[in-house]
Amino acid sequence: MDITLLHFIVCLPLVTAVAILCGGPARQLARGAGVFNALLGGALFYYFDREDPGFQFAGSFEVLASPSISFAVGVDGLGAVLVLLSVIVMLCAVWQIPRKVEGRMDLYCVSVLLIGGGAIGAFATTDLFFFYAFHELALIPTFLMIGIFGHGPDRSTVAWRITIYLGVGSLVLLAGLLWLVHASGAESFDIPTLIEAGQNLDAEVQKWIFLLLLIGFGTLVSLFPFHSWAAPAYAAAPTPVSMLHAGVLKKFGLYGLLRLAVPMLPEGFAAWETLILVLLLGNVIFIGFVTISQRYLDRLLGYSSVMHMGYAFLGMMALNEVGYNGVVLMLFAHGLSIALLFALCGHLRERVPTMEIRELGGVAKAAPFLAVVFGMGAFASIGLPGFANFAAEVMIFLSAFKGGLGDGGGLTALQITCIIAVWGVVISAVYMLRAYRNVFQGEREPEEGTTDVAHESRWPLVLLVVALLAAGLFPNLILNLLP
Amino acid sequence: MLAFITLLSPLIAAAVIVVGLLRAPGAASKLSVLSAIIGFVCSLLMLLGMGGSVEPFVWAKAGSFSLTIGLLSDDYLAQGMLFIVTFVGLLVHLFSLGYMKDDPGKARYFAGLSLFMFSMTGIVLADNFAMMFIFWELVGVSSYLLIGHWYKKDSAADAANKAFMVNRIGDFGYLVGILLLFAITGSLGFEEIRNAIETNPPAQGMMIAATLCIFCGAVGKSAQFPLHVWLPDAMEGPTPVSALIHAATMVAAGVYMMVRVIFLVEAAPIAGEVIAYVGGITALLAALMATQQDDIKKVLAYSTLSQLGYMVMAVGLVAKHPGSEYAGQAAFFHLYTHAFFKALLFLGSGAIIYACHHEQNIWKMGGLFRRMPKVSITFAIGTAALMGVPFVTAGFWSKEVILGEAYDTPVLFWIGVGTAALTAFYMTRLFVVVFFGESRSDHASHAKDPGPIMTIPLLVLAVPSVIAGFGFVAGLLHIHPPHHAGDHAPFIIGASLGALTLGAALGFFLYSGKKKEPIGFPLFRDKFYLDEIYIGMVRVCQDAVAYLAKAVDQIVVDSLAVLGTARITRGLGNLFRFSQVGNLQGYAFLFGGGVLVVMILLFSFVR
Amino acid sequence: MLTLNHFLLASGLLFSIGLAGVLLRRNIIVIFMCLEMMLSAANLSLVAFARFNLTEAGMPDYNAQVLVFFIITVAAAEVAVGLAIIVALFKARETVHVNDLTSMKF
Amino acid sequence: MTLAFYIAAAVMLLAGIGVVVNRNPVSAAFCLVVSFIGLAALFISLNAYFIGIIQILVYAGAVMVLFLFIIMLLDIKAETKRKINYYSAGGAFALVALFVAQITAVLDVFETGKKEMPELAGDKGSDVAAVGELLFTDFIFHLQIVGVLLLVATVGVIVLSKRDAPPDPAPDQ
Amino acid sequence: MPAYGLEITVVCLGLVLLLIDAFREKGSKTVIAAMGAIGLALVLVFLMFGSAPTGETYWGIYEWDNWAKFYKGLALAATILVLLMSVDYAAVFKRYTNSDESKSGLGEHYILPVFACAGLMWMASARDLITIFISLETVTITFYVMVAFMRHNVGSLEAGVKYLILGALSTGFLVFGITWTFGVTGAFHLDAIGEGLSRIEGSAVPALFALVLLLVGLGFKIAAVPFHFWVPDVYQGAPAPVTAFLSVGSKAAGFIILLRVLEPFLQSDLTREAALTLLAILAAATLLIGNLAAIPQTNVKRLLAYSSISHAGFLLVAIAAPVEGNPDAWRTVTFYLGAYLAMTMLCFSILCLVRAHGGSDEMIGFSGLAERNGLLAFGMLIGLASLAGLPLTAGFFGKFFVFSLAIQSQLYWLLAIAVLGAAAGFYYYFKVAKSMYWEKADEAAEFTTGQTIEISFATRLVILGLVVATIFFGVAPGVLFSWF
Repeated sequence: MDITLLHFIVCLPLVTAVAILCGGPARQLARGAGVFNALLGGALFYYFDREDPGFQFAGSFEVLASPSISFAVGVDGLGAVLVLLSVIVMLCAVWQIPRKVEGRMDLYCVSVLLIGGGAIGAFATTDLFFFYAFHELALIPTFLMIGIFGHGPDRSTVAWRITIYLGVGSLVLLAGLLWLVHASGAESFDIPTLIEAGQNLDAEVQKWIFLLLLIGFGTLVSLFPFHSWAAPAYAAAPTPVSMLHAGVLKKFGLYGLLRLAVPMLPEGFAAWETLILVLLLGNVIFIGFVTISQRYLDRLLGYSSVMHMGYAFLGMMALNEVGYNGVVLMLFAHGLSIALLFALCGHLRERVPTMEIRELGGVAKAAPFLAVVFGMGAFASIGLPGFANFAAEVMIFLSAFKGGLGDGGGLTALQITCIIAVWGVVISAVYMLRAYRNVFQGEREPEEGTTDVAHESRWPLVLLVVALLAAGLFPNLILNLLP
Repeated sequence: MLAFITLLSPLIAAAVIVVGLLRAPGAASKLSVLSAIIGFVCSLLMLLGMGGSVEPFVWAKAGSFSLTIGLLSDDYLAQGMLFIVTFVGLLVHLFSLGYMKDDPGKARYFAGLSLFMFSMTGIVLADNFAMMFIFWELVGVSSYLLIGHWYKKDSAADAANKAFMVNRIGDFGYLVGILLLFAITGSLGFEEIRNAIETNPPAQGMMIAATLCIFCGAVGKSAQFPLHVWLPDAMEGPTPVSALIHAATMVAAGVYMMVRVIFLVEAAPIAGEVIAYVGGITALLAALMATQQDDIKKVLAYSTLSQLGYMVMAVGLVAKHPGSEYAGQAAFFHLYTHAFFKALLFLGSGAIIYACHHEQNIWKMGGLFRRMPKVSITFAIGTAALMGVPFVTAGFWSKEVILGEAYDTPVLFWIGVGTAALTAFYMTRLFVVVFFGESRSDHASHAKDPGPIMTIPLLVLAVPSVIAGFGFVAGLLHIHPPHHAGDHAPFIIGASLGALTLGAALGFFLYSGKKKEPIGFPLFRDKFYLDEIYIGMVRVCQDAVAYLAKAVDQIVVDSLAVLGTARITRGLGNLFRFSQVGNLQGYAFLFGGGVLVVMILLFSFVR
Repeated sequence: MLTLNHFLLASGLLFSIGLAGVLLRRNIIVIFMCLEMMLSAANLSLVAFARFNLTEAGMPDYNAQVLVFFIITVAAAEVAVGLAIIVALFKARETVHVNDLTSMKF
Repeated sequence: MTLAFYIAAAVMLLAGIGVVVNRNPVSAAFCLVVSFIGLAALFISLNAYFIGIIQILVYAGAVMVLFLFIIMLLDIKAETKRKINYYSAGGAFALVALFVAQITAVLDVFETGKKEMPELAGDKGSDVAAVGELLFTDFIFHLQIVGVLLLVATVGVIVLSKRDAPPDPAPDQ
Repeated sequence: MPAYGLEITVVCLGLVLLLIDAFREKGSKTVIAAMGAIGLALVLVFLMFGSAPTGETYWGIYEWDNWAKFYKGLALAATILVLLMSVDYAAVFKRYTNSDESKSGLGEHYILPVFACAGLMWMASARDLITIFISLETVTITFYVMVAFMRHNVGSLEAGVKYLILGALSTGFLVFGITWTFGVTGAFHLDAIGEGLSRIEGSAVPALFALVLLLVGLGFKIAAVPFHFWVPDVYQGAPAPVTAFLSVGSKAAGFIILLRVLEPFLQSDLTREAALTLLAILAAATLLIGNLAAIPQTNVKRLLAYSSISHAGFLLVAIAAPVEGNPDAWRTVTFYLGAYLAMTMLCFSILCLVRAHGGSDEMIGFSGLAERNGLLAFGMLIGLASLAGLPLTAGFFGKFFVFSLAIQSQLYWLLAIAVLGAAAGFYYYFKVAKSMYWEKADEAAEFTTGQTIEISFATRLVILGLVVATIFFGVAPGVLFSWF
């Protein structure tokens, strides 16, 4: 077994979590792990061979012979992008751990590390079992975090809902994955082996496996109508959890579809195309309107993250290079921007008495830095150029039209869907700017004693903005990683 | 190379200001002005043919497909537009040094201005739709930032939002249009699209749809009816911004874009007709609204709308004259002249407002002619150009060309003439009320000419407002206005002269010496109630739908589907649970029953 | 003539009567007696089976009778333990009626 | 032979019904003894003399005495006072009837069951010896397990019957 | 060493302990538990590392294969843990018997599991119905005593009576089943039964009748629906260590016997299909009832009882989903039970400790456990996560293999029900986690003392060991597989 850089990246958060459980200084260790992991992630980004389309930094350790399951790590471009995203967001998330919490600090830090570490592990492993298992690692920490440290009166309901919902979703997913493995005849959970063995599956089988995967992964990505867990949970969760969950963990579902369903189940895509198109419009348009009518800033952000997942599905449906690149960029960009927004939302929550948009106003006067960065986050989120989200959205839209017009010179179903989905661009501008206008601008005076973000807490926010800008101005930094 | 410098220098300036100079407004403003100077010099050099060509930059790559940033450094249209932009931009920068001297957000303001220059330059130089869309959105952003510069004012924040939203609606169409064109032709570059359409003409229906969608972008950005509502509100921004963005350059970007892709209009004549009528309607309605405004900047804003209507009309009319070598030049010609005199008028109004301590109501001014001679004279030149005073003003020439284009279409022609008359009327009204008569407020009576930093740009702009219409001057920018009028020229000139005289005379006699509005026409004053109608539409189509969606989400998805499932599960759980009766005999009974059921089941499997 | 089914039917009926007793009677001791009846019914079948299906040697399979022997032994032990529990219950609750034993349910 | 079977079976079953319907536990116990005697007769008719004898000795003798002893000790008469719940009784009857129906259905298709009793080839009375031999050869192991079982039962009974001070007044359920 | 030596050793250990208990009137009975645990541990070590007995069977009735070996190990491990648990539970135990140690029967309380263990080990090796019956009854009768052991606790006695009557009822059916099996096939030995089944001409009904009756008896042991009615009440009423023993030891032995007994029936063409369909239906019913009825529970012990039913459902799915020529059902069931041992014992040890430290079995008694003792709360959390089947715990792999089997045999409807059941599981297991972590101890003063729970080093070690085992088998299941 070769020990590679990736092993360290995967294991560091988990080992740190154990160290904290054994009584180490919780907050310091968590921060240290975040910084170290980000450095390692940077090294990964630097040393990643952009010419090699295969899995790099690979190493595996068998844990079960039949069926073959190994603790195998390795990243290709897709995995590298998401690992990079995870380490960045995790760094910023551990920095949002408050100095004092009501309850046990070690529990708080361990949970954050497990959620983040789980996400990293899920993206870095090439074994289907660990792919699934790492994602599930977040389930209990999330449950506890929302329940113990969450905000709002209904946090208990919310914690239940996210837990049960994701639990059910992942069980459906498990069924689908197992079926996929069985249908491929691979007897192995190694993803590359699986993909190789599972080419040209029977169409009927593909259809049903795909449905299971769609429901399973879809629940995890909050695909309409399996979305109702997401926004309330993000609103109620402690800031680092919202950041990690909305920013990183949620991407797992799409990652899974890209990783497995796209290469293995093309006919599954074809069979359910109409359904997916309708559902993704549900995300973009329906949830878009739901977002407009939100009264609380945190919920609004939560719903906006649900809404944007529709675009990612749209990009996937084209099944071409442009769409693939667009989706990956979308995952990266959305992860950073929503993490930024939730981090800012957390800062805001400490400063203002309520999250109700109508009751706020003029915060920019007292907290200009917060306002500026929030504005950047909002701009990123509504897809303005300069931020990575824009490039992703444009590529996703273009992907639908890449193949030219449909038969007979008309538009294909995908293209019509895409055109409707473009209206989401308007919708997101409406709710985001409206909220920004009400919260930060205007003549209302903010609460007495409202302060700006403390200097030492600023750099994680800046880091996120810089990353967004870098990927937005030079999307090729990210796209180059992809084959 | 020059093109790159032009493009990047304002970006660098903006970035440096945001990163390091927010606390040093003096340095920030100087840096910004410097970048504007660099841009102007470069554009001048490019105009002189020293541009050279620039390798496109691959911005985003996806396998074989890529989005590129390519600069049109040797394109006449781009060079001309670039000159206008950088020239007006430079002057506005200079003017701002004075106008924004004491503003607490000065550094932020100049950063925004530089960002705008960057974006606008990008639009001008774009060689493909993807790049143009990027910068298209960026000008939207910078416009949002600059309109909302005084974000602490509710009205400014609201206006910025409104401008952004309305533009987004236009951008929706624009993006869809780009996507359609991409599907039709398989590429995004202007040249490639043109070639593809010419070699392999696509179905007319799809072409019309694509063209109209592209035009939507122009409708939003150039504030055409029905998306014109944001522009008057945008006057909440600092006046130099209004001059630069909301009069001379950004709002003209829509027209510029349409001229850039004029081959689309030619390929889809029906779309052209629609475009022309949209332009005409805008011109007329805006002029009507302008007649009853009291805010000096609002009057100018509506006049801008009206003039943009002319330009769009000219774009649409291209379809009436197929095969013309200089298609679209009529619109561009008017764009060009209008940029100068409208910037002049706005800066002039800025000077007046500055002098009157930010008083914008024309009924509180008056008698300024004596107190502010430099401003007054330049303002008069601008007004004359806008009204189209024959032969000596730039506006006359360009308007005449457009009317000539419209001659074949009587409805549009008479709309044009009517608008000209209305323009003369409301500009006369404005001039008379502001400069003549007695001062109607303290501030007005103490007004005086501002310092040279603000007057010099006015003087500089007054020159092209006069001479830009002459053919040889336009030729320097490679503008070749077509002359479709031919034999009808005298008639056209006569009509516009008549309109001018009628409007100016009416305006003079009605408003000379008046202290308050002599005629009340609420329909025009309240902008045909379009804002109210739109607010109603937003309430119904958006807020009500959003509320409905939320209700559906909560009731159907949440309560029925999710909680319902949970309840059913729990109910079943309780049902099963209550089979656990606690009585031993009950268990024995159930046990025996279970045995029987199992037995019967099993025997039933045996065939 | 007597067939195996005669014995099996008798055994089955005894088993069913025992079952009926378990289901009908409320006194735990009587229920317990009925359970013994059911066990004995099984014994009858067992012996009958052995007697009717002779081994190659022409004798019954005595394994079955050994099992019956064990069943009787186990049943006796069960009775001893069961009655001890019932006595302990009676000491604690003063009842041997099944309807009184419903403190745990659902 | 047949007559003997019918008489013994009738005694067994009727006494069994007596156990179920007698509301007095003592009478029920006596009915059970009678039933077991009928059963023993059937065993003997099947040439299982050893089993028949221990059925009487162990069951009818020892076990039933134990039962009676306990019944007397506890002096239980409670059941006679309670009403019969006719619904549950009806349900129980239906269930048992169905069960009987099942058994008869099985017997109906059970081919082996249709054969008559074959003659024994060897000594009819040799079963005690045979069973004994088996017990101490092939089943010596089982016998030991049963020994453990009895030991456990003994220990259990002793522990459960331990006498001690009155219990905690507040029993936790 | 002869094959049956292990059981004999265990029985001898029990006898020695009985003698010590009898002659050592004074002093703490903890010694007996400790000696028992150590003795059993030695046997376990010998089982794992000692020389295997030669010869396949002992008089053809004593099977010595890897399965038997593993299940013996399971029985030993379960008993050791139960003994250790019982020591912690002694306080509660004495409250309901007699405060004097020797009069309380505490010694016997520690010794009876040893005998039960011997019975369980015999069950693991049983190859014929007579041995099965006798060893099963040995275990059952021991359990009758143990369940009712707290003789002043009405709950314990009620549970004892319920277990006694229903257990005897099921024994009746089992015996009737053995009888019919003998009648139909003419044999008691499982191999001979297989041959006997293959000789049957004519209707399959009698054979199936026998099978049903056997299934009733064994289904009772493994808590399969509809023979599960005793489970919640008995689990709730019995002393917690006994509940744990019932849940793990008795169930594991039930499953090995079920597997062995079913084997001839599943190999015979006559009964195979009907039996499989029936098993699938039973599995579905067990899953549904076990999982759904657990949702509204508020008592942790009762909750674990329903959970035990639900796990029986998952295990039945594995049995009902055979794959041709592949011992996967055996492997899966065995793995599952190994994992089940670790996680269930973990939960019950903690339950015992909470109960013994002034708490109650009610869920509210777990309130604020995270603050009262972090290790206990964490251990419980891991145990619950494993029971719920979260990945990286042993319980997940159990479900993982079960689902795989269901897919391989294309029992999609059963898979759907299993998924539903597992999903419901998330809810009720997490409810306990919620009590431990979300709630505050002082809000439930009626049910807890709210004080910090001090635990001994040995207990801490045991809990940590179980936590590590639960996680280790969840990460490296291959190790567990290598043991059978």
